Amino acid sequence: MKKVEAIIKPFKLDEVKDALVKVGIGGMTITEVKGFGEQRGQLEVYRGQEYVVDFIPKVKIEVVVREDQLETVIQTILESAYTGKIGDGKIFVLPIEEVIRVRTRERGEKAV
Amino acid sequence: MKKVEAIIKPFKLDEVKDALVKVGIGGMTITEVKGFGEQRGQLEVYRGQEYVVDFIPKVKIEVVVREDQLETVIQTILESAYTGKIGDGKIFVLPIEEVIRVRTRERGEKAV
Amino acid sequence: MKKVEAIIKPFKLDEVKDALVKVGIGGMTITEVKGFGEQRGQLEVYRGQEYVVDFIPKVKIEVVVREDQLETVIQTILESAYTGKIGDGKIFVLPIEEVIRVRTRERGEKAV
Amino acid sequence: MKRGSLFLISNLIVQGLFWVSKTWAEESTPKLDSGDTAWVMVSTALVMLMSLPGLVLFYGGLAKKKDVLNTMGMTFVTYALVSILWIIYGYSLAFNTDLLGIIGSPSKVLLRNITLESLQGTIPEWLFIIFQLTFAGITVALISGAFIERMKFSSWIIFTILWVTLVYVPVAHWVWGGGFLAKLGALDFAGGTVVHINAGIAALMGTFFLGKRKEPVLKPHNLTLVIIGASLLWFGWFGFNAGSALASNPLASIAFLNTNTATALAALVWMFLEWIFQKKPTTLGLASGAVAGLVAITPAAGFVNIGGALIIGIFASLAAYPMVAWVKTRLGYDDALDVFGIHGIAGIVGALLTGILADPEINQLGKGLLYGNPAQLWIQALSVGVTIIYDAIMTILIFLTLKITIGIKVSDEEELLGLDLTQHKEKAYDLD
Amino acid sequence: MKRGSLFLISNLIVQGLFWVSKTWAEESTPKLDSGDTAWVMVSTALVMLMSLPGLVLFYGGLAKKKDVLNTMGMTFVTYALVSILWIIYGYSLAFNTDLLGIIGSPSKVLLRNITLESLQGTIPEWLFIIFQLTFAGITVALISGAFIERMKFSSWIIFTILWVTLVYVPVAHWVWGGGFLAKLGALDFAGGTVVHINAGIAALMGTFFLGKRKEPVLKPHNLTLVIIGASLLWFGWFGFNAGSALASNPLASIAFLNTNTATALAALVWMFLEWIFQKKPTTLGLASGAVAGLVAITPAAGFVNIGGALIIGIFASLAAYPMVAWVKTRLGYDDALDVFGIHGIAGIVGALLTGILADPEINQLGKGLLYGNPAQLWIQALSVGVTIIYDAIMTILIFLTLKITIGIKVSDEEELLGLDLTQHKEKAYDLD
Amino acid sequence: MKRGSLFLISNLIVQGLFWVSKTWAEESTPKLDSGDTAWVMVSTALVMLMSLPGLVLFYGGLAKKKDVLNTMGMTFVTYALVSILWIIYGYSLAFNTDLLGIIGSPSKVLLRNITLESLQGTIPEWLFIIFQLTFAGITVALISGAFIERMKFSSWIIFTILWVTLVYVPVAHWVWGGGFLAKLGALDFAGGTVVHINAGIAALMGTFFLGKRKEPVLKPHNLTLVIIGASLLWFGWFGFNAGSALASNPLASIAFLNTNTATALAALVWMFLEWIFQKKPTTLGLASGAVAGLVAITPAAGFVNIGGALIIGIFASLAAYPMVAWVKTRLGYDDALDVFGIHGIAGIVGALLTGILADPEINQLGKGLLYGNPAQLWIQALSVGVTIIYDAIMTILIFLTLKITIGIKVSDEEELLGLDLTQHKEKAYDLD
Ligand SMILES: Nc1ncnc2c1ncn2[C@@H]1O[C@H](COP(=O)(O)OP(=O)(O)O)[C@@H](O)[C@H]1O
Ligand SMILES: Nc1ncnc2c1ncn2[C@@H]1O[C@H](COP(=O)(O)OP(=O)(O)O)[C@@H](O)[C@H]1O
Ligand SMILES: Nc1ncnc2c1ncn2[C@@H]1O[C@H](COP(=O)(O)OP(=O)(O)O)[C@@H](O)[C@H]1O
Repeated sequence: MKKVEAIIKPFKLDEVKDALVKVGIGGMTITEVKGFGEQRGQLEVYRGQEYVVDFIPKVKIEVVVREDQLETVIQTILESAYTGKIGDGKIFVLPIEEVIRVRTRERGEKAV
Repeated sequence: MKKVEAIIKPFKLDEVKDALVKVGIGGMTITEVKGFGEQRGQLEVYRGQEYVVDFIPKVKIEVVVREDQLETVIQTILESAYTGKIGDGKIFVLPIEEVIRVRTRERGEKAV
Repeated sequence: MKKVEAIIKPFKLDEVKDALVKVGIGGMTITEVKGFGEQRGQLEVYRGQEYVVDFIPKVKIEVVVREDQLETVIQTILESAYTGKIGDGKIFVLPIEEVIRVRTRERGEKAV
Repeated sequence: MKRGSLFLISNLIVQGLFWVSKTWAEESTPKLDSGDTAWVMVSTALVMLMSLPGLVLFYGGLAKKKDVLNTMGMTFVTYALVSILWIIYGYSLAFNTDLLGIIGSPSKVLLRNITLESLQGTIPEWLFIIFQLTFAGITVALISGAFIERMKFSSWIIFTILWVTLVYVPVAHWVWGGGFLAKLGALDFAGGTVVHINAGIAALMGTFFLGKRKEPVLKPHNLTLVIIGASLLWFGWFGFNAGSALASNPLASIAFLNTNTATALAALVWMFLEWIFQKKPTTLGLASGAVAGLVAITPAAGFVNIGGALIIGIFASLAAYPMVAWVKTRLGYDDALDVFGIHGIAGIVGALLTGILADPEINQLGKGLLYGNPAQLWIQALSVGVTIIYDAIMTILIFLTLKITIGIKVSDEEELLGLDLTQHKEKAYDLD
Repeated sequence: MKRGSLFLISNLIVQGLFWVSKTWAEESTPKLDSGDTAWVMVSTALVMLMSLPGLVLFYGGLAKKKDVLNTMGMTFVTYALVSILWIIYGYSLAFNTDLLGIIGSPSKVLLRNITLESLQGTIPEWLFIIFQLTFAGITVALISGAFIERMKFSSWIIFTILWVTLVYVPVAHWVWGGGFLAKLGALDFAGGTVVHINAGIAALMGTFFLGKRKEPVLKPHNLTLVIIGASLLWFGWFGFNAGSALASNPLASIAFLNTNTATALAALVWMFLEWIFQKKPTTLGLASGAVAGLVAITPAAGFVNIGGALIIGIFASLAAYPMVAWVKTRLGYDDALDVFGIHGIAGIVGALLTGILADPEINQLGKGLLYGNPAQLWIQALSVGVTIIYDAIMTILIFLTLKITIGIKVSDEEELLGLDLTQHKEKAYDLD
Repeated sequence: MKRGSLFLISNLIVQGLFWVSKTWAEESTPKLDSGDTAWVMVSTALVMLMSLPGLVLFYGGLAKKKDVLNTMGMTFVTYALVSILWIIYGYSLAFNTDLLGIIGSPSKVLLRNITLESLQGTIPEWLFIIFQLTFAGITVALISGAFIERMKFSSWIIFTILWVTLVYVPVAHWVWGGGFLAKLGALDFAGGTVVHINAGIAALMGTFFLGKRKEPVLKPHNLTLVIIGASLLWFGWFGFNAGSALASNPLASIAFLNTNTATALAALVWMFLEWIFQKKPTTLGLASGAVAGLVAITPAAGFVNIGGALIIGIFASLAAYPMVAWVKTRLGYDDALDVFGIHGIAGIVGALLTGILADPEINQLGKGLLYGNPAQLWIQALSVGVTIIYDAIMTILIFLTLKITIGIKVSDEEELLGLDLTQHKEKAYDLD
């Protein structure tokens, strides 16, 4: 099993979620994070003093998937999170050694 | 070493933390996350317009452990996070290649 | 590729970020987390009732790096996050199997 | 509908009954009364508080987090703008000597010809000017609740200028300033028609031009602000209604008591409706019911007895609750904060019930159907109708003009990013 | 303890001394005074503001995030409910002509027999009714602070109805409405006994039935709301205390000044106690001390001189601080927001000190131990004791009734999930 | 600059013109007026509200999240402290009979010799005392805005005591209490010089000793609080300015209207300056402009006509905006919340413009350059200059004393961790 971690633009969250559901993903976990990258934050101006925020609000989506779902999930995220502008985000794939569902104690792929 | 990531119900956090401390876990990191899964959010109703929130507040616990602690930690979480109702959450196990304590620069199992 | 996860003291964030940028790191993701460890929280006192918070605000920095950057990044964090007092935090290294940039669909080291 | 004229006379009569020792009854011209002046100064401050920060809190708390400053700014800029326009020409055109039943004479433009000696009844005219100013300000600000989360800030500013000039000023003149509606004899103690129906209809018309938001659902970002805002509206409304007696006397006292009574009951009725129809009573429901009650009692506060206030309180929520909970979703217009649903509907309920329940023992100027004067109800209906038609037409014309000139709506991406950032380069909260 | 009767006389006397030119002293019946009426209208609005949004903010900010709307809703619904009950029967039973020393005559039920001409001293009776209404409302709302985060909302509503009817109305009658306690001659300028001790004891009794919360610790979710709430309470209390003179005169002015003085000193004393005993002065401590001072000066505001106000300010915090910081934790009852610890204790301190410090040169109706009248202290103690005993018994009976009928406490899981979601299906903040 | 003396006379004259029927003109000593008393009681409460919670909200919202309670606590503790010092010696030294033009007689220390009969014009002296108290309180509290996020709480407390005693009390005496500046004949209706310039200069001096914060940038943690605070300041300022007439009369009414006018226009001007120079109008800009307008109209409120108010409104923002947006960043001092930039600068603008625009038809005590009295402008400049020099010297001495005794600044680590935790062991928000 793999964990797909995608850092995306917050206003794309609903779109990405819906797309993932459509390809059969039944669970995911979302975290509000702040990203530092090429994209710079919106300018804010208080009493004439401008300043740029380095850290931009992003959303991290974590989906644990079976190997065979991996490429579908990646493609789905790539399409639904895309705006073409800088700051669209990244996808990371990590190995997962075990998954357990707390309620049923099922382990492995059944638990995903 | 392994990282145990558990997604649990927020009101179970204290219970899980206490249980982990009892089995000898001295450190962990907690993140507020939002979960999407079989469990649907509480209905909220504003001026007669009902709407359900897809994303439910969850807590993610991350504990990095030595291999020999792994099964104990999993069992402890399984027991203390359990309510039997949908939405109890999941446990993921990930490989960890290195751990370093900033203060002492100790590496490996000593740093856990 | 590797993911470096560092749990640090929040007020060290800017220092660590600047240090990482100096050694050539162009992207990272930040999450507000709460840490449980040897360090105990500041005492808060409300109407004479003292209580200690177990969970202390921490910041988690995630940087995905090429293998050859790994040690530099670790050293940089070790130096810039250091205060010498308890609670300085930990660094975890995890394997990353794939990285994809959403905007360009580049994969692998180019996408980091 | 003749606060500016009839009420002053009524006050004199009422005062004449009790304060003979002050020898007013014997004199032809009223004298300045320091107690009345004190009460109207306080009332003016209270009505100002209803806009800033009453409405600012109530509307701001109901907005989404990314739009709260813009929502608050709409009320803030409107109150400031109307403050200036009112002293330049608003007051003179609305309240100065009538010209042809249509508009006031411009001879008091920029407050010329008003001196330390000028009185309006027993209070200084300067005080009357600013008291009226606060009503004009809040009327326009109320409308903004329907337009939030998608309207260009520049467009809202131009709307404010046009609407207060082309709608509020003439309607206020017709109804309170001696214009043609004043002669109809309709009753509007503190502004049910001029303020609330007027605002509600303009809100409804505007939503047709603005269209729906991307996420056309009420998701309050901070309900604590909403409850605080509703509380301050309730508090400030004592100035709105009891201040409209323009004197510190028994009539003001009963207006005060009626206001509290109808508001409290409307809050409870709304709560119980929710309990019945959606299983739980919400705090937003309590607050919404209170506002509906405040609106409905406004035209009636100085005309009805305590029984009348109770009836108005009940019908305020009975009418407004189904409107916002059921009718709106079915009709599908996007009145974001229910300005029409609450102010429009409860305003109409209050105006009509005043025609039924006005008790001449409370105020001899008002005699409703229940007390043997069925004509009053028709007068009320007529004046409501005239206001609705004129308001609707003018608001449509204003929006058409805006649409073909500077545009009214932000782009979709600006809406998604939030109006705080895109209209003001600001962020409400920095809580990390 | 006779605001309703003795004070009016005293005002007349006081006024008679200064305002001979107004020819009142010569007349047998008082006339309406527009200045007095203005001040009492303002005071009424100010006391209303103490509930909404003063207490709403103060209590709401101290609650946990998941319970803030429920906490706010308790005060909101109580103020609305009492508003209606008060005009239906509360006022008549509390303030109408005494029957057997126990209760007022029901002849003014639904405010029958009250007209534009009805006066209470120099103000309209309608105004007196709503002024008293705001006191009844806040007294019940105060109690809620002890019960938050675990009480069923429906149960709180029934409690409100029963308690205001069975406890507040009779006690107000005995003390202010000409009942048997009025004849004792005890002093209570603005409600130290009727409001604060009464609320404090009811709160304490209720906690025994409700038991502890799962997490029985004070963890304020938003202290900025608490400081704003305390500020608004301070502001509104000027109406509570100086308004209780029922006139705009020197007595009201000294009550105003005494209120500010005792409050400021109590805030400072609490702060220094914290600095000494827990090393840091907190802002919550400043706010808590201010409230203790406001409570303690309430019965004394129109009786003591400035030295008396300073002494009361000191003892308010000296008594309440150890109660909430030490005694409560040791005794182990769960008075969530310290209603007993602050309102009960500081109320008792104020009532007794009034018996010692009342200065006849400030108000000839009150003469304390220090000025040669030791009996006054015993009268104060007696009236405090009677109130405590009656209140405790009745509150226990009410809670017993609730417990065996609809139940008083939410389930453990509902408590953990928070009362906002489980009682109202609402969420206070949507800040993501 | 003689509110305490000249204004009372002016009021009598003004009142004499209109209220002949009250027979005052014929009598030598003024009588208590219940309407005037009611208005000044309300005004006192309103000015108190400007500190708590007006300034508490305005400053608190602009602070960083980790420093908000400390920022709020500074205003809270200052208002409480000044409340006590004022009745002990502040009032007597500032407003009692003049000694050598320098200071008031201490014969009213602890308010000795003041009784129920003591009047100040037509209001009780007790009321005048507490009205003045609220001005002293807010003046010191205003200064705190420049010092937040780095000053030791203990040090701020000592600063409050020293500054109110050594600066505010003497300056208030010279200007309003019959001291040497009063004889100059300068005009300061409600405290432009005594309150705002005084606070602004002290703020500027203090920043030189405190130095820069680690993060010397304005990053408001909660702008909704700022807008609510600005709204409440606007509301309370009606008491500040119109209350300074010390009567409920036409002069108070024009002061009220002028206050609203200048404030509204200054808010709009600031907004348009931002629109021009930084492309977007901010809500913080609207709020900042409003405060600048309130400050600038303060000395002029009861002297200028409506045209004068408009001119003052424009120049308030024209002067303050470039100061905070450009000059400050270039000069590099760290006036955290722009106390000098807004209160100091707009205060000076208002004081000087009063010398130009004072219209004798509004108030015969003031005649500006435009009405043929060029000398007035020089008198204004002189009194501003004297205040600035004395204030600067004394503030420097106070800071020197603090620096070499208890220290003024927290440690770098305490600053980074936030003053809430390190000074108070508290946390403002628990929103998880
Ligand atoms: N090396 C990295 N490690 C962790 N997160 C990264 C890394 N690089 C980028 N990110 C995350 O991806 C987000 C988008 O990256 P950015 O460089 O701004 O634009 P783009 O995705 O278009 O290249 C960043 O805000 C950050 O959260
Ligand atoms: N495939 C997944 N990847 C990541 N997180 C998941 C996944 N499936 C479930 N989760 C997390 O676990 C939580 C609980 O899952 P849910 O399906 O609601 O109930 P249950 O745990 O009882 O099966 C979800 O809210 C989500 O945060
Ligand atoms: N085993 C662990 N797994 C996950 N996070 C940990 C673990 N141990 C420590 N941490 C994180 O590191 C932080 C610092 O640890 P702590 O024991 O307080 O001090 P130190 O880093 O000086 O040893 C903790 O607050 C927690 O967030």
